[in-house]
Formats: sequence, structure tokens, C-alpha cells
Amino acid sequence: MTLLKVSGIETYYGKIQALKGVSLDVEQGKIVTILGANGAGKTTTMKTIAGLLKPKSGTVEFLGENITGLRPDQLVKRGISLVPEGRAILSGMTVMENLEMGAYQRNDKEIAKDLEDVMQRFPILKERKNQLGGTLSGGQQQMLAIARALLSRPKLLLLDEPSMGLAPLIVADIFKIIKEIKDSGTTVLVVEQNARQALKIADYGYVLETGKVIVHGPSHELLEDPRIMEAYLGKKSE
Amino acid sequence: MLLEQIINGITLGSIYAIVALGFTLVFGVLGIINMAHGEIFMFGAFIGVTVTSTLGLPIWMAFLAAIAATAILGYLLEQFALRPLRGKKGVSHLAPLISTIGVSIFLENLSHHLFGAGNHPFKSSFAEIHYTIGSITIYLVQILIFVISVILMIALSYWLSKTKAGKALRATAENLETASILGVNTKQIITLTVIIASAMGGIAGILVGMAFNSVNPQMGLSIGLKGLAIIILGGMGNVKGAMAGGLILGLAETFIVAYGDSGYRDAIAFIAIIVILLIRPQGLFGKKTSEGRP
Amino acid sequence: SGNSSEKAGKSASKDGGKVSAKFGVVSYMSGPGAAYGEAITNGFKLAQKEINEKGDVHIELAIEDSAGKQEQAMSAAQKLMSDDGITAILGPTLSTEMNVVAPEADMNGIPIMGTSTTAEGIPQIGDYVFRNSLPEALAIPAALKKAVDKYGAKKVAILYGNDDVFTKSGFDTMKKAAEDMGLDTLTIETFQKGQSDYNAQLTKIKGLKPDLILCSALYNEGAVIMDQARKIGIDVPFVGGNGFNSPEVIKIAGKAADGLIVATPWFADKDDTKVKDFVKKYETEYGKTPDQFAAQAYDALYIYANALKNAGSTDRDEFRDALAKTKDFPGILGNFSFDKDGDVVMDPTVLIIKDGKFQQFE
Amino acid sequence: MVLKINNVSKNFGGISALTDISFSINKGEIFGLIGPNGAGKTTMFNCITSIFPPSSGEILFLDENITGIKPHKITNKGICRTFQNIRLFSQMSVLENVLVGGHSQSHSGVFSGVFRTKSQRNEEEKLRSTARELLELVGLSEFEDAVAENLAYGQQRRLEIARALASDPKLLLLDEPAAGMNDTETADLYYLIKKVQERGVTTLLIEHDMPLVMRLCDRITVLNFGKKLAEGTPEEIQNNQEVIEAYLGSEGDDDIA
Amino acid sequence: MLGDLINPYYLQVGSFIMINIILGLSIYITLSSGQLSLGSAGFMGIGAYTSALLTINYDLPIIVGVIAGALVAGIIGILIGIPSLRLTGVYLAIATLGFGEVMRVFLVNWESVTKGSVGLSGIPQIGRELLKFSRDSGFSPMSIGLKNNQFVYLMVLLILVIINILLIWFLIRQNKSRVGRAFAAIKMDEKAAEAMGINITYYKVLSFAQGAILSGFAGALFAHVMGYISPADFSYHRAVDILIYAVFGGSEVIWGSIFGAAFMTLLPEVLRFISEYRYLIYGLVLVLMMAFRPQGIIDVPLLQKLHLTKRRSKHGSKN
Ligand SMILES: Nc1ncnc2c1ncn2[C@@H]1O[C@H](COP(=O)(O)OP(=O)(O)OP(=O)(O)O)[C@@H](O)[C@H]1O
Ligand SMILES: Nc1ncnc2c1ncn2[C@@H]1O[C@H](COP(=O)(O)OP(=O)(O)OP(=O)(O)O)[C@@H](O)[C@H]1O
Ligand SMILES: [Mg+2]
Ligand SMILES: [Mg+2]
Repeated sequence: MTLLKVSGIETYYGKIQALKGVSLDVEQGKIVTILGANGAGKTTTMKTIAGLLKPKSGTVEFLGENITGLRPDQLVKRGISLVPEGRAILSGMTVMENLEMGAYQRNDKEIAKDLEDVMQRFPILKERKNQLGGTLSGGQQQMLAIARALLSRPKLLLLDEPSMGLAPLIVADIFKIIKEIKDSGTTVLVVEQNARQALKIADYGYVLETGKVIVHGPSHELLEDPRIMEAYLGKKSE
Repeated sequence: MLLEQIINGITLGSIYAIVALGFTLVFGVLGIINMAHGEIFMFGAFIGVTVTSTLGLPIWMAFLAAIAATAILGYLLEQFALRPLRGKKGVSHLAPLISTIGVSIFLENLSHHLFGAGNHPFKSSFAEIHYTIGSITIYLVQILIFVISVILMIALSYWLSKTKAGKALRATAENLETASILGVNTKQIITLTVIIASAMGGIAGILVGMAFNSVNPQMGLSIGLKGLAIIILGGMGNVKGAMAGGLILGLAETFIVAYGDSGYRDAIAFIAIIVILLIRPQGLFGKKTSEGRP
Repeated sequence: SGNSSEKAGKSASKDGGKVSAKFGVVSYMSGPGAAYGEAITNGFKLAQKEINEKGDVHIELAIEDSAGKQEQAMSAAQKLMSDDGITAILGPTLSTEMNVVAPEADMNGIPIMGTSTTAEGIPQIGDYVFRNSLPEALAIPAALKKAVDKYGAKKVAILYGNDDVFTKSGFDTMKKAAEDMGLDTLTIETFQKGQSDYNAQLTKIKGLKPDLILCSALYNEGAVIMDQARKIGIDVPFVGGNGFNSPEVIKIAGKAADGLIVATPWFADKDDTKVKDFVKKYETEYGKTPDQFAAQAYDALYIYANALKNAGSTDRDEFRDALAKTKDFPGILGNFSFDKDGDVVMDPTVLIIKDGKFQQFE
Repeated sequence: MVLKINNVSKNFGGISALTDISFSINKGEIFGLIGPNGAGKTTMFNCITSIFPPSSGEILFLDENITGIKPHKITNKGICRTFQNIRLFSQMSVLENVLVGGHSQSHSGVFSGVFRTKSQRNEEEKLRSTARELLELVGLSEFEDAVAENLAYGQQRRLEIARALASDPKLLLLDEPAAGMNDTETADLYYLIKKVQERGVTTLLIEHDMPLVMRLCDRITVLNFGKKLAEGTPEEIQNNQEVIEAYLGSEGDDDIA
Repeated sequence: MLGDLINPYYLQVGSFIMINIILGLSIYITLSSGQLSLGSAGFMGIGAYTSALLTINYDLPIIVGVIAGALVAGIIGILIGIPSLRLTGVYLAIATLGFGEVMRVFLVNWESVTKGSVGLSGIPQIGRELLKFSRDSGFSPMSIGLKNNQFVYLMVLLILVIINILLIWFLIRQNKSRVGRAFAAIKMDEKAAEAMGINITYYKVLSFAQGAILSGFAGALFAHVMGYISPADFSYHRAVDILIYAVFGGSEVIWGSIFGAAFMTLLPEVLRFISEYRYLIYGLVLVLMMAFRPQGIIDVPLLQKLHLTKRRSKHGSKN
């Protein structure tokens, strides 16, 4: 089943067109990755899906419902959660409060358990739960951002460069976690610079260039496509 | 005399504190100094006068009417003077300052046209209730003012630090976009905050009208300026700070009159903030900003 | 001193011996003190209507707002002065504004008369500068003297607004008068514009137990001060200046206003047909009891009209000379004359508020 | 010896971000500072550039004690940095950013600036030509007039490097310059840092991109929980069991080539 | 005849515009290093009183008084500026507003020198002094067909226009120089500026003091144009008016403050015909303008459209 269907979205920053008709499908229960060079429009795509930007044309459908132009908080309610580029930690609030804000729209009884779970996953957060978010190190903030998004129990998790600024060990961890998230039933759309790693865990991939999808396909195909390896993934080893 | 002066100081200080709480709330959530807050407060006072003196209705009706009217004003303020500026690219932080100044000028002149210039007496039998102990006269209104200010302070600080809505408000204050992707309906939160702050201004307006028996279109300015001084004194966006700052200022003003030179009464607020800020730039209760995380 | 080589008022017409002139008015009509400007322009308009109906002379008024600010008053006056059709100016409202405008008018040879400017030294600015408002230097000592005589007061406390020219110069006069009379001044307290809480000052004064309180305040603040004073149990009489004299005091302070003593040229309940007539007309026209600002403005325009008739011309210099000669002009304020500077010569009446009414203080 | 860190510690309230760290950097070296997230790397940069002073210990630059002096003085002495979370002058043009970087290399004041004295014009001319040369070096020549905040992420990072170089530093501090770059761009970055080295600039590099670090650095210090874990050449570090456990992860992961 | 064309009213308003432009510039220059100071009214008062007292009590020429006024304001600006460095944003704004209020209260209370709220009158007026001077040297305005007040205000306006041109030239040049870049860098990111070797203490105090000097200078000119000053001239309202000049006109560019000062001085004059309602409308205008053009009337794109500024490509990467 298609969980998310993006059709021909065009998004502008003022007069500058950043997306020139991007279409993509995300199947339920899959990991889909978006690749592309700096400035290709990956972040813009994510923000448009999450409701932070409004496309000039094109539609975004979620579970068959047209959600184009809805506010971010309305999308959270429907089950879409974004980990934005640059983390967006609430720096004046404690780690715990940041996490609680992740569960803002929930009213169920399992919040406490989920809190415990994510802190299990990222022990440093537990250790620092009363520290102000803004004083965490870069990588710690990245973990907090992911943990916070998970707390909304999303159907679709949007991750914009989750491995940025993380230590190698943690990067490997993050990809493991993304897989686990998928296995627990959450669909994931992930933007990554770390293309090879991303394609390895993803089911499907899209490659963006200057605001357009130029190639897409199952990730194992993309991994083997020499052109793509060359142009977007860098040479394997120099 | 000393006791009487202390009562005077606490009354004045509690009023300042309530006004400052309104400032703090809006500043806390929007990072905006709402320069129209004083005028909203003035409007509340005028509604009180109209309901009690002109229409001759009981005092509780005046409170309800003033709260309703100032809440509506707060809504309109948000809708027309703040919302259009939000989220626009390249909007300097000065724009809301100016647009709220615009609102304050507008409201001051409007109330002048609606209610007339000059002082309006606040005629309410409630304001006359007083107790005499020896040579000291204490009015029920004075006690009421103090109690209300304490209640508001406690309620607000609980609301902000413990409730979900309060946390959402702080998240919104910090970063609108982040709050929204966490599921906070930021528009609603902001509107709500401005409305609550304004209604608090309305309450303060009535209390001042009763306590001092004087309501005029200009009263917003001087109390507004004091309110500003207090939120700086107590620490921006800090509820307890606003309360403490208000009381300190009220007592300081009273004592400079009682034992010093009343000519400097208006300056004392600002001399105090200048001194405090030099010693503690973040205000008395403000948190020190984190040691730079570049 | 003025430049007499400039001939103004050429454009004004003389139809059939009847002089028709245009006077400029600068008044405080928006902002905090707009109430004063309102009363003043009401007074002018009422007088204008009557004068034109009577038909000896015809008067047009060009009214400009000053918002109580010097620059605006100056711009307004400049606008009026550069209109050659304007013979003379009335206003501005505040002494601060007059201090800026008067030298300019004097230099341009345009007669100007204040109707509410009571500070020291204004008519002395130049030959073309006049006023018909009773200066505090006349009013306050008169009121104080009567009060002291009546109550045998020895100790007084003074309370005044120190950030306003009007109340400050009133205070200077008060202090001097108290010294001249050998009174013991217990304390001098100040308040500032926009203040609504006077309890701290009043509590202090209460503790000193004065026989009289001298209060230089505008009626708006003054009324609130009296109200708060009575509330904390101060029951001694108040002596106020010119600005304190208004029926609004009773409206605002109610019972608390009892015991206010002021000297004024204006007494609304005076047993005088002209006064009664004026009060009635004013009340029907504007729905308010006139205060002294309205009365002074009303008289001022009559004085101008009289001078215009005597000058028989709209020439600014001729008008000035005629104006300066005004003597024993019977207005609602009493018999009015200018001294050599263009200042008021007149005896004030002393009033006291009793049972919620202004009454003559014997 | 360009930089010598002697027993530096830094505490934030109860958290000790750095504990008794010492290392030193030789002239012309590219020196790596690596370690897990929160190990204290950025904190070390902040101490060196005096964003805040260390709680104890001292920092010597060219044998001079620079501990705790004003940040701008540090730059004037020849240390300049980039920021982990990009901090460009976002409203300025690309060229202007680099010109500001050259602040410490110029001296004109209010009056020479207003009256455009000869020396001021010469100085300005020189600043501009240096700035253009640096933009050329980092490959941003064509964006000279673009507003900095409109650059893509990777370009912004390179602009930060050009801006820092404009102060003609003897020691350049780079905080995760490759973050957010793809492999191709990272490769470009490699050559850029090498070119900087050829100009005689010593570099202290924080980076999580291990292939880059291992290829670039002459020597590496590893921090963990604010303590020094190891120091050595890239080979030594790669084979250090403690470092592998704390930071690098197991060999089996073929993505760390 | 020349005289018929020159209306002193317009000249007068023109002179106020010129003085207000200087005040607008004083905010602009402090803002250009990222500091929002509302102390302009206070510094203006210092300049005005210094110059007025010197010229009244010591018979100094106006020009000496004006320069002294500007300098004293500048010195106090430095004294206030240094401790204020620790404050940012609204804290600074309110503390400086407070400074202005304290100044005013001080002027009210220091009666022996300032005459308190009664104010100083009899301050030598630039135009009238010039008139005296030209008469003494045998020149009569009538000979070129001007009435006295026309001559006086024409002279005042001319002098002010020349002063303004010089000031604007100075500030534009400064903006384009190393100092201007340092201001801009501090405004955008203080920490990064410091890391680039900019002595932020020096430059912030410099721009604060420049603002104070300009305000003091404007205040001194104001005193000698009005001939009378009182503490009420330098109150909160003045501080707000000055802030409005800069923000309404556009605080990012120098032309913004200039335009704002001119427009905001003219607005109440133009609205004279609706006298009682004009401040109501003034308030509305502020709200509406901020809603539609929050960056102020004049901004960089507008200047580019008018070809007053070098066009820069809006966009970094090539799409
Ligand atoms: N706020 C903005 N204003 C103007 N242009 C922008 C803005 N944000 C992004 N752009 C432009 O839109 C295009 C797409 O940017 P986007 O951030 O989506 O790229 P990206 O693929 O996420 O790149 P990166 O890998 O660097 O994060 C780029 O050309 C960028 O310069
Ligand atoms: N101002 C501060 N207040 C409290 N703790 C702080 C502060 N700054 C840093 N820390 C803590 O100090 C530790 C070191 O942080 P630092 O930023 O130096 O890490 P880092 O090595 O740069 O990590 P990363 O690779 O994730 O950027 C972290 O645990 C962080 O939470
Ligand atoms: Mg991106
Ligand atoms: Mg770091």
C-alpha cells in the first residue's frame, strides 16, 4: 500500500524555484531514501511533505488523503514526524522536556514507557535528562532529535540527514536503529549524504538533481548502477 | 507611618507585578515587547468605570466585562498587529515593537474619543470598604490586589513549568517551526497567550481604577513603562521575577517618597534597572544564558 | 520687537464699515491635554457665534492643533502667520508652547494672546504678546491669604507636579507666598505626570499634621489627590492654583473635593446675568459646565472683537495698538485691562468648595 | 611548536567536558582531533579561541601563553576557526564575508575610511584581491556577489574556510568541515585542506569522516568523555583497540574504508 | 518676487525634517552594529542643554555650543556605552530608554541650572542671530525681497541641509569602509565577528558613541532652532518618535531612516485637516505599514529596483 504519494510538487523560496515537479511514492513499511548533491532540493522536499513549506503546485497524499497545505501540527496528528536538518533542538528546555514535547499530541498511557524506551536506546539522554538541550554536543543533539521524533509514534518518519555529525560508531548505530524502526512498523523516508549506507538499508531510492528526480529504483539496483555510483555517491575509495 | 507606607508600597508593587506578568507572558512566548499592553490595561479600567459608574452595575460585572473586552482586544492585537509580521522573511525584530506602539497610540486616542479626556472617577461602593486599625486605614481593594497578584503569579508559574500547554508555549517561544513540527498548533497557542496576557491587563486596570479612583487615557503609558522596567529587573520572561520586581519597585518608589526626594520617584525604576543590569545583565531572576555554544 | 514695515491684513475686507477679520487659533486638541484645548476652542466658537450674530464685526477662526508639543505649536503658528489674511493669533494653550511661539510672532509683528498661559514672564516676551489669563502670581497669594486668615493656619505642606511648567511655576509662587506670609513649610512633595498613586506623598504629609495643604496641580490630578487624601484621613483644606479650578474637580472627587480653596477670575455661580447667560448657552451647546479655560477663551475673543472694532482695520499693527488700549472691558470674568506689558490687571475672586459646590469664600 | 595544550580542563557545572588534556602541534602539520559525540572536541576549540576560558590549564601559541585573552586578540595573533554549526554573516555577500575575515589584516579607521586616504585605498585593494584569490581557492569565485545564506550547505562550509583563511592564520581550526557533504564534495575538501597546508598553515581538524581524517592527518589525538584516549599517527590510531571500541567501531563494517 | 514663493511654514517644517533626519541617523548608526538604543532622546537633551547653557550663560557663539553639545553627548555616550555592552536586544533598549528617563528627571530636578520643567528660554536662535549679523553688516533681507521670517527660516533650512548632506556622506562612506563592515558583522553574528578578529568592544562603543554624538548634535541644533527647550522635549515620546523614523523608513539602509524621518515629520502636518483624529490615524498607519512592509518602506531590494545599489544575485547556486 502506498502510504505517501507525492505528485509533481513545485516549491519556491520567494521567486527561486527549488523543486521543479518532484514525484515519489513511499510504500507502507518500507525505508525509502532520497539522495542527491548539496542543494539538490532534498531538504526542500522533506519540508514540503512535513508542511513547513507550501508547494505552488502538485499534491501530497497521505493514506489516500490529500494533505497538501496542511499545517505541520495537523500532519503530526495524522502520523508524520520530521527530524529536520540541523536538529532543531529546543535549546532553552531540558532534554526531558524536549522529549516530552515529542509526545505532545499523545494522550495515551504509554508515554512514560516510550520515554523509558528511547532513553534505553540513547543512554546519554537519560544521563543528561536535566541538562538544557542547547548545551548538548552536536551529536548528542542529533540523537535527541531522533528520539524526540520517535516519541510521537509516527506512521511515517522523515529523517533529514540523521547521520550528520555523528561519530562512526553511532552512525552505524543510527542505521541499525532506522532498520529497527522500520521493523517495528514505522515507514521511513530518509535523506542521506552517506549514500552507500543509506541504500544498504533502504528498499527504494530516489536521486534528486536541481529540483528534479532523475533516477529512481529499488536500492539494490541503484547500488549497482555505475553511473549513479560515479555521479552521486563518489568513487568508492580514492 | 512606616506600616502605612509599607501597605502603600505593596499595593503599588502588586499592581506593577500584575502588569509586568502580562508583559512577561507575551515576551516569553513571542519575544516581543508588547508596547500596547499598558493601553489594554487602560481600556480595562475604562470598561470598569463604564460598567460601575455609568451603568451602575455591580463590581463583579465590571470584572467580567473588562476581562471580556480586553481579551477581545488581545485577540485583535494578535490578529492585526502581530500575526502579519510573523514568519515573514527578513522581518526585523523591531517591526512588532513599532506595530504595537502603533496600537498603543491608536488605543490611547480611541479611548480619548470614546470616553473623553481627563480623569474618570471609579464609583463603586466596593472600593469604599475599609478597615481602620488605630491610625491605619486599609482598604479591601488593597488586600484584594495583593491576593490577586500572588494567585496569578502562582497560577502562571505552575502553568508554564508543569502543564503541557505551558511547555508548548515555551517551545513556541523558542522556535516556532520546531514547535510546529512537534505538533503544536502555534497560532492557537500564541493567540491564547496574548489573550490571557491582555485579560490580566484588564484585571489590573480595574484594580488600579478602584484603588486610586482615577482612570484616564494616559494611565497606560506610565504604568506600562514601569511594567517594562520590572520585567527587565526581574528577568525577562520570568514569572517570579516579575512579581519580585514589582514589589521591589513599588516599595522603592514609596520609600523614596517617604524618606527621600519625591522628585526622583519616576527615575527610581530606571536607576534600579540600570544598576541591576550592570551587576546581573540577565536580571534578578533571569537565567544566565549558556556559556556560548557556537 | 516687531517689524512694522510689513503690512498685513490687506486681504481682509471691510464691507460697509463692518470689519471682518480672521484670527488664528493654536490649541491643544489631541494628546494628553486635549481636554483643555477642547474647552478653549468651545469658548472661542461660542463667542464667535455670538459676535457674528451681533454683527459689529465679523470674525473667522482658523484653528490649528498643537498636540501640546512645541514643534507642532510652532509649525501651526508658522502656518497661520504666513497667511497674510490673519490679523492676530489666540493661543497656544501651554506656557511651554507660548515660550516658543511668542518670540516668533513678535518678530513677525503679529499680535498674539494667550488665554491659558499663566507662567511668569510671558507678556514680557515682546510688544505683540498679551494674555488674558490670570497669572498664578495674582491668584495664589489671594487664595492663600484668605485661607490663612480664616483658619489661622501656621504650618503648611506643599505638593506639586514638578515636571510641568504650569504646576511648577504655580509652585514657585506658592512657596514664595508662604514665605512672605511667614508660614512654616513642613515639607515639599512632588508628583509627576501620569501618576495615579499619591498615597506615598499623602501618607508622609499626613504624618506631619499640617494646617493647610498647598497643592499646585491641574484639576485632573488635583481631584484625585484630594480623593486619596480624604481616603487616608487627611481632612485639612487644600489651597490650589488656577489650574485646580474646575467643576470637574467635584465631578471626579465628589465629597472629597470639599475644602478646596482657589482664587479665580471665573466663578460659574456668580450672581451676574452675563455669567449666567454664558453658562446656560455653553451647557446647551456642549453639554458640560464651562470651566475657566472656556470662560477665558470666551472673553478673549470678545476682547479681540472689541479691539478690532476700535481699530476699524485688520492691519496687524493697528490692531495691536487698539488691543493694548483695552481698559475696563466688561467680560464674564470681570472688568478687564492690560498693563503696560500686556499682562492682566484684575481682581480674582476666592472660592471654596462646600457641599459639592463652588461658593464664594468670605 | 605552533600550539601547546597543557593540562587543560573545562567544567560546566557538574559536567567535566575536558579533563587534563595535553597535546602539541608542530608547524605545518595537519593534526586530527577525534572522538565520540560529546567527547569535548568543540569545547577544546572554544577554549583555544577563548569563547570561554578553560577551568584550568594553559594554552601556548608559538610559546606565548594565550589562555583566556580576548577572542579577537587570539585571531590577531594568528589563530582562526570555523564553526560546527555554520556561522556566516548570513546577510552579507560571499565576498564581504571574506573581507570581514580580513579584518585583522587591515587597519584603517573611521577617518581614513571616510576620506579614503591613499593607504586606505591600497589596503582595501589588497584585501579584495586576497579575498578573490581565496574564493578561487575554495571554488566559490562565481558566487562572489551571492548572499551567503542562499548558498548550499557544502558551499557555506567552504566559505567559512575562506573567511577564516582571510585572517592569514598560522593555525587554522576546522570543526567538522565535511559534515553534510557527500563523498565527491568530501574529496574536494581533501584537496582544499591539502592546498591550505601548502600555504604553510598548520591545521587542527575535528571530523567524524574517518576516511578523510586518516588520509589527511599527520597525527591524531582521540578524546573520549573529555579525557585523552590516545595519540599517534593514523595507522596507530586505526589499530588502537581502545579507540576502535570507543569510537571507530569494528573492522567488519566495510563502509569505513 | 522670490518672497512670494517662500512660505516660512514650509521652511519651518523642512527644518524639523532635517533635525529629525539627524535623529533618525543616530538610531540607524547604533543599529548598524546591532544595538537597539532608545537613549536618543536623553542624548538629545544633553546636547541641547549643554549648548543652550553655554550660549546663554557664557555668550559663546552658537557653533561652539553646538559642537560642545555633540561632544558632551558623545562622552556620556561612551560612559553609558561601555557598561551597556553586556546588554543585548531588548535589555539594552529598555535600559537606554531608562537612561533617557533618568536624564529627563534629572533635568527636571536640577533646577539651579536647568530651571527645571520651566525650561530655558532666550536661547540664541540660529536664524535670528544671522539676521542680526546680516543687518549689522549692512545687508537687509528686504533687498532680495524676503521678509524677516522668510529669511530666518531660509537660512536655518539651508544650514541644516548642508549639515545633513555632510553627515549622510560621512555615514555612507563609513558604511562602505572597514569600520562599516565590522559594524555589519557584529550585527549579524557577534561571536563570529569576534572570532574573525574584530574587537567588538571597541566597535560597539564606537557606534554607540557615534549615535550619541548625532543625537546630541541634533539636540543642540533643535535648541537653537526653537529658542526654547524644556525637559518635556526629551521624554519617552521623543525616543519613540525617533525609533519610528528608523524602523518605519527601513532600519537596514541609511535611506530608510532619512525617508522615515521626513515622512513621519510630514504626516502629522499633512493630517492637520482632520486635527483630532490625526493621532488615531497615525497609530493605524504604523500598524498597517508594519503589516505590509515589516522591514520598513525602504529596503535593499527596493534600492536595487531604483538602481541605487549594486545588484547582487539573490541566489547562490545555479539552478
Ligand atoms: N531559505 C532559502 N532561500 C532561498 N533559497 C533556498 C533556501 N533554502 C534552500 N534554498 C535553495 O534551494 C535549493 C535546494 O535546497 P535544499 O536545502 O533543499 O538542498 P539539499 O538537497 O537539502 O542540500 P544539502 O545537501 O546541502 O542539505 C538550493 O539551491 C538552495 O540554495
Ligand atoms: N555550555 C555547556 N553547558 C553544559 N554542558 C556543556 C556545555 N557545552 C558543552 N557541554 C557538554 O560538554 C561535552 C562536550 O561537548 P563538545 O561540544 O565539546 O563535544 P564534541 O566532542 O564537539 O561532540 P560532537 O562531535 O558531537 O560535536 C558534552 O557532553 C556537552 O553536553
Ligand atoms: Mg539538506
Ligand atoms: Mg562538536
